[in-house]
Amino acid sequence: MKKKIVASLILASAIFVGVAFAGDAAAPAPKIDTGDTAWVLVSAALVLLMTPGLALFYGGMVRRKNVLGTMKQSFVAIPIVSIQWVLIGYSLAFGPDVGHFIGNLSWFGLNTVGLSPNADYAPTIPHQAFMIFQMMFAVITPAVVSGAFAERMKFTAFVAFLLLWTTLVYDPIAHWVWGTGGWIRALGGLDFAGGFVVEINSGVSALAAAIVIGRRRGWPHEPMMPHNLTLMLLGAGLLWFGWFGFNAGSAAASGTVATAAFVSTHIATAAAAMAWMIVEWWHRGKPTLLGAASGAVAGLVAITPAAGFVGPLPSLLLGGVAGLVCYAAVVLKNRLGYDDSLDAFGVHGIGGTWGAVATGIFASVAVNAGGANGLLYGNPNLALIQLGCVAATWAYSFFMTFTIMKVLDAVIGVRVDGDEEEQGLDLTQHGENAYTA
Amino acid sequence: MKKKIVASLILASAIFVGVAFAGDAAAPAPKIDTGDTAWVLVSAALVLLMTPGLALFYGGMVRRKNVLGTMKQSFVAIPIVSIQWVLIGYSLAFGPDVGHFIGNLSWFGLNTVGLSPNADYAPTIPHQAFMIFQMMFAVITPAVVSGAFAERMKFTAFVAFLLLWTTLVYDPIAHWVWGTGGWIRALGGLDFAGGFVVEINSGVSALAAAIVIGRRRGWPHEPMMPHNLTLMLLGAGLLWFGWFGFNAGSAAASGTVATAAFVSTHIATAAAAMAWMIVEWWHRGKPTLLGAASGAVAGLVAITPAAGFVGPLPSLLLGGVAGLVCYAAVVLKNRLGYDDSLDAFGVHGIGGTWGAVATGIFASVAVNAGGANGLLYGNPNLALIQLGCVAATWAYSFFMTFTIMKVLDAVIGVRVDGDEEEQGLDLTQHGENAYTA
Amino acid sequence: MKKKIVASLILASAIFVGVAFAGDAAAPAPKIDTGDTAWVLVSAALVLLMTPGLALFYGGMVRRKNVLGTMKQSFVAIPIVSIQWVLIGYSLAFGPDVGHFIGNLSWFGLNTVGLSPNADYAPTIPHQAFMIFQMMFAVITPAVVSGAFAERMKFTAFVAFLLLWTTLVYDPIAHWVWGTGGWIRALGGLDFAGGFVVEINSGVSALAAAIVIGRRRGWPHEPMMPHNLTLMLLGAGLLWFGWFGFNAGSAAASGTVATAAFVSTHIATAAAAMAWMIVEWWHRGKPTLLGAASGAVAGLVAITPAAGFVGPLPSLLLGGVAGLVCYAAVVLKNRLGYDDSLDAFGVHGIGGTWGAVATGIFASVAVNAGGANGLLYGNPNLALIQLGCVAATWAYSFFMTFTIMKVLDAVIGVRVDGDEEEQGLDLTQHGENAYTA
Amino acid sequence: MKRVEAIIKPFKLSDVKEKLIALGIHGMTVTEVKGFGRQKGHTELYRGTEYKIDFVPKIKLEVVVAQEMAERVIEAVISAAHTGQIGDGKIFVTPVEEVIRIRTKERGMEAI
Amino acid sequence: MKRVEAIIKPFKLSDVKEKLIALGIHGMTVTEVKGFGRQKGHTELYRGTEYKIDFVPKIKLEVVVAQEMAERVIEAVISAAHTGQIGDGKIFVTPVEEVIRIRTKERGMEAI
Amino acid sequence: MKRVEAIIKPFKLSDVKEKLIALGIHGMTVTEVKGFGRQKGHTELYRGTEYKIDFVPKIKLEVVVAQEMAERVIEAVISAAHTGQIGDGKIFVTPVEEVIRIRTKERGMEAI
Ligand SMILES: Nc1ncnc2c1ncn2[C@@H]1O[C@H](COP(=O)(O)OP(=O)(O)O)[C@@H](O)[C@H]1O
Ligand SMILES: Nc1ncnc2c1ncn2[C@@H]1O[C@H](COP(=O)(O)OP(=O)(O)O)[C@@H](O)[C@H]1O
Ligand SMILES: Nc1ncnc2c1ncn2[C@@H]1O[C@H](COP(=O)(O)OP(=O)(O)O)[C@@H](O)[C@H]1O
Repeated sequence: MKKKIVASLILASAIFVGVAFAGDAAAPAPKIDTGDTAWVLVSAALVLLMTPGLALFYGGMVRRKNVLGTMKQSFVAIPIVSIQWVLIGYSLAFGPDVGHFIGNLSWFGLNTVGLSPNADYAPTIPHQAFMIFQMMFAVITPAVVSGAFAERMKFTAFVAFLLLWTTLVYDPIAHWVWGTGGWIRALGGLDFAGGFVVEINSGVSALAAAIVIGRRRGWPHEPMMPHNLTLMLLGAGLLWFGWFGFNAGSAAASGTVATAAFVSTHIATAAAAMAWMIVEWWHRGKPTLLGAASGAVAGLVAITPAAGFVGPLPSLLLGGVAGLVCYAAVVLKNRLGYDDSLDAFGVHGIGGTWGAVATGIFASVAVNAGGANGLLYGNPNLALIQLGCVAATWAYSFFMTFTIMKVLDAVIGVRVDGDEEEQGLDLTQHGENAYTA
Repeated sequence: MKKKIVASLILASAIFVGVAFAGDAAAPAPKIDTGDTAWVLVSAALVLLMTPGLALFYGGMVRRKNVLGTMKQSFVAIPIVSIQWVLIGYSLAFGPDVGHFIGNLSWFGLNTVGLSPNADYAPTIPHQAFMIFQMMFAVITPAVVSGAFAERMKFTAFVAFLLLWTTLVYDPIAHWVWGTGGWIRALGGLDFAGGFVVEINSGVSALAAAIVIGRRRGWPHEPMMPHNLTLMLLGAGLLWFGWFGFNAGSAAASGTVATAAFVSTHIATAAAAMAWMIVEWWHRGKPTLLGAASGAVAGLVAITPAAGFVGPLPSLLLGGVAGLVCYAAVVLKNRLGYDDSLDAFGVHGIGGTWGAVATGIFASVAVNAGGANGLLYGNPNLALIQLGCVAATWAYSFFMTFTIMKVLDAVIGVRVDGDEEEQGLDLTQHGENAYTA
Repeated sequence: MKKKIVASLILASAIFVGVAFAGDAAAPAPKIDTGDTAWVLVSAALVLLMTPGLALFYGGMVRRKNVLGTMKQSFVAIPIVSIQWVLIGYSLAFGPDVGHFIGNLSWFGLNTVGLSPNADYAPTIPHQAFMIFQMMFAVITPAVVSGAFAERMKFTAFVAFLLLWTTLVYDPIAHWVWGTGGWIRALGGLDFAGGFVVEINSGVSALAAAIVIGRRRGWPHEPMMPHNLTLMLLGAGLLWFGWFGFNAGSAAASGTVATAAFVSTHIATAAAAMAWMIVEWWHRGKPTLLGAASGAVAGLVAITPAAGFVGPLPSLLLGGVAGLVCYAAVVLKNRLGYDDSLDAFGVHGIGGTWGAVATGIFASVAVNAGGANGLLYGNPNLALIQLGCVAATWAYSFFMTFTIMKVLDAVIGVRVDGDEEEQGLDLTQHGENAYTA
Repeated sequence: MKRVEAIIKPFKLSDVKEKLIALGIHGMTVTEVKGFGRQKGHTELYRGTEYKIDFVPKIKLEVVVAQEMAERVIEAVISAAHTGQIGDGKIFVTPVEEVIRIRTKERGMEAI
Repeated sequence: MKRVEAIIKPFKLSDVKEKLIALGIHGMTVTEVKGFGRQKGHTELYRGTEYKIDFVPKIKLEVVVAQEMAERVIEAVISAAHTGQIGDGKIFVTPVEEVIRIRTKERGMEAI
Repeated sequence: MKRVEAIIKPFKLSDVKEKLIALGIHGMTVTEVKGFGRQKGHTELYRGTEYKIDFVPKIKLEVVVAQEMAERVIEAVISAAHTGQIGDGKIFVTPVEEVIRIRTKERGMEAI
């Protein structure tokens, strides 16, 4: 075993050294804007923070015995997906187009991805700044999916899932939507900051994964209450904060579009938190903190595709509806009988779908000349395009994730055994206890 | 009930759609600076983070049974005040002046608040960037007040308080100080980042609110120790971090004034933390972590009005005094007999007052040509103006908040009943438990 | 006692007022770039956040009875070191050179450190922005050291240590490496963001301090498990986030170098987290969350000196090796028998050393024209210089810290007594309990 | 000797403690427990679903006393912990055969 | 009267509770405890070092019942808490001399 | 059979456990409790005000053993938990009428 590892390390080093330096050669281009670069770097840092934020948000909602296992499913996405992105992911998603479906591998190991701007993606910042900003999106997306199978997935299976899913599901969809030559981009589908790529994709994949892995033991008759709602709130706060980078950073520059995205993000989130709180108050008699926080996340999700394309008041409406539909989705789950532990589908799948549709309604070239007008501004076409793209993303995400989970289950098994589930993931998968007495 | 909600939603939608788009029409202006915009957007995000930070800071200090209720009083200010701000608050505070007292409603729903700069407020960034930055201030201010009545306020009453207080207290004072035409601004009163608007205002309101709502059961003979000081520290850390946006972002641009504000903020905070720690060590024999953190907050509060107007060494002095006076205020509370649970008055009221006065002493046009010289630089006038404005803010905040609380108490009751207080806000107001065993 | 305090306060005030205003007089210079300034201010805020982040990271790893004491050792570094920095530290580190070893005291109290740029250090931002960014480094470095003697150091002794160590160890080394005239800088040693100044320095000092203070009672036979790994993860997340400011902010400007530093930081961190996780999995059969987080910190440490000088793939390699060597160092500790409670030496000392050496191997002028080529690019000289500087830093840090600790131990005693250690630092040093039942 | 064990409402602990001190009791041991009984639990909400929580937080207080003190301890606990509402709790009295003070090795009544 | 005290695996609590309710038991008290026994503990990792943790989490459930109920309670606990694996736990039966309901001052069987 | 119940200082638990194992004890149950006694509590600070906290953290250790073992268990606990300072704790011995091992339904001495 030791020998094999050493051998692979040597081999790997050799490869690194071989291909290492092409990308570095690019001299700084004169067009780089310091304000734009500052904004995109800050945004990348903010999006990075969202993944620990998600770890806390999710970790607070599970039972004590699974908190580390749940957090680790988010946290480990950072190293694993980042390395995949450097080696092949960025090339697959943003590299030269192959059949409108995927990038080729010519940017392998960030080959040619240097410090001068790439005019296709972000003309005023170093290409690597765009690359690293996008990396953070690839990282958090499968972490969102992990909410679906929290408290019962084998860690080895999760690592395999992470690599397969990122490569086979995330990278292609990112290419469709944002890659030069991608078919959704070519068709004119609008996705400002990842409504398709991140939200619908993760949410629908969560549904497929929850179905394959099956319910937690004891669900739904045994209450599985969140073990620490202060962690949850902290996580929600960090997500809200980081999402400004996610959405407004997607302008890939500082200025009016970034401002519009920032403003719409905040307003929609406020409205969704409000709406969730009100509907829960009316439905159950009490407004919970988890409800307000969940509503906020639903709003953040829903505004994501629309952020840089819509004005303040449409955002208010968009967010309010998001709070309502996600609340309904989450409540309905219990009737439909699948156990999406932390409601990744109910919040991200449904919220993202509504957001993508709403972009087709509320988008306005007055906000962003680079966008398009929606239904409300007399262009029903956009709404139809959005609907079509939603359907395609749903189908692809669901089918691919279902298949990946089924294959993994057959090959290594996706689920811990009953005793391990009883004892918890922390001890059985990671040999750790979150809290000592 | 359902029908009514649906009806209102439809109505609301109609209104939204009607007025939605005027503000979006503004074309990007040529004068926007990417660095300034990046800085103000980052600052807005930082200030947003302060509200969850405050939720954690406050939540850590209450008893276990009230942690969610306490956090929710901060967290819910985000959606509620944000929506109020979009609809009427920004217009009341920054819209066209009415009698030097308040803005009119012509910017209702952000009407005409577009993406080109507003030269009165911030000539190099989109108007909406200024608007959203200011929104975050409106959000956190009533959240600070909530520390006064933590552990015993009815949630319905809190929601009503939030709306009334923001509209009747916060918005006018913001207009006085920062709105074009506001009387304090016209008089030459200096408030760089909210010493009057946020700190004195919240602190004095806290005092009024604590008096109206009365003491917690068992206070002061029963120890009501903080249930989790790690949350408190985390909250304090996030507040310090976010306050850089609060103060340095108030320059509304990147550059020398932002830098001066950043530097003075940090130095004053360090000095206040130090001073509180030393005085507590001397007074009680031990330096606590809560003391160091409380001192830091006192310093942040006190430097707020002065931030962009004073140099590094005056900041050191200003902060040191802030630590001492706030410590004294907090200790005296027990003698005076009102129960301001989390010392919103002792820290924000007293700290803010000292800061506003100190601005009149230490302000220097060498730091900021847009400011004025204070007493120390031979201009006693500024100190007198500051004193006058302090008095006016105290009087208005106290009177208005007292009245609002009294009216609410008469109409719906501000306080939970005895059994509910015993059982805790989390279960009785929100149907949740923060921690499972 | 009271009289003495009052007297010193008056004296201190007088001094403040006397020297207060020289630095403020500097008029804003025309060359200031808003994007660069925004980036450096954001970075300073990010680095500030790292210290509370470290408090949480460390606090989560100790036993319940010592969590506040541990957090306070980090937190209190903020006020104490910040004030030292304003008064003398910045002058000693960056002021006019004395014998290539230290700065003189002519910048006492930030005298002449104004708002126009200092061309030697950062030509496009206010001098004070550079000063405050550097302050945050001085703050966190002794906080890192405190991990070595966690759970048994007397608080009075810690405060004394903080002041002595910052003045006698940190400030000189910072001058050697970054100050104009410093000998390492003159020699051409490369340290982008503090591999020598912060990492080797803190890590080697930690080793010396751990040796002087001795083992915790019961170590190593009694398990001393981390009391709350969710705090640890939160801390690690904040550190990662903040480190982008630490490393990419060290470019002192926005643009290509900042981007290169940002990218290499993230990639090395991902690789190190991965490597630690894999080696632990192979060695112990399970991949822990603490392991992944510790690996991430090891990667952040190791890339620090190299950040703005190396390309993406070398960063991957550099980080991967960092994960492995730090894992080995941490495991070996138990054999060597010194009790560096939180592995400040194993992670920062070893990781920093590897990073400094690796900079000599992988640095490339293609990434940063202001750097140099390393071994891999045909310049063995740089590697030799780096090795020499590593040796000098090790020797100086170890010798000085050992001496300071010995002197303190003789004079006031560095260690709490046995009963206090049993009862915990929180109660005995600070009169507080972190958690109520 | 007897062990008097009372299951009481948490917020009554400090009153009960005061009463027992007034009685001359020098020691007691307290445990956080969860009780199930006639006092109904409560419902908690989790994302729009209601869950019934049966167990309520209680405090178990144990005092070992001489036989002749037992009745007075019982009286004291009742008087301090009584609210008249369901869930006030129970007192259980059980026999104790021996008591030893670890510090001094004293046994029996001296050890209490 | 008897106190039946069962040390059980935590995840069995709700099954045991149901069985006891079915038996007509109206009250019980539950404590989180840590057990040491034939069931081995587990190892935990801390930065590459393994530590042996001997104590495992258990639930202690106490029910005070009339003498004649004790055996049925024992049966019920066994049937609900049994898995057949080491660590299922123990039941201890001890005498109770008096029971008082704080709310009503009822004593003895009425108080249960 | 007897239940030997010791209230000890938390940091003594592992020593006591070792001693009991050396004696051939196979099982014990441990609870975190708070004690009030001659050992004074401590004061805590909260924003410049001092509060007196009466209860100190203790560990309650319960071992059920055969009558003849009881005295040796007591000795062992004393020898391991003794520091000579106030607050070392108490040992209470109470009768146990029946012990059942849930896994095997064994009763009495076999079940221990
Ligand atoms: N038979 C019993 N055995 C053990 N504990 C009991 C028993 N009955 C009640 N208790 C404890 O006493 C508490 C109060 O009992 P409950 O029936 O709710 O109200 P009341 O004391 O007013 O009758 C319960 O929560 C439980 O902890
Ligand atoms: N002699 C004893 N005294 C007190 N508690 C005991 C004793 N023996 C066992 N226990 C408790 O019972 C639990 C289960 O015992 P164990 O020996 O692990 O398995 P089993 O019940 O299958 O024999 C232990 O964890 C401990 O809490
Ligand atoms: N009468 C009692 N009943 C129950 N527990 C007691 C009693 N007296 C003491 N204890 C427990 O024993 C612990 C130690 O007692 P204390 O009086 O402080 O010291 P010592 O054991 O040295 O006499 C207390 O904290 C308490 O938990």
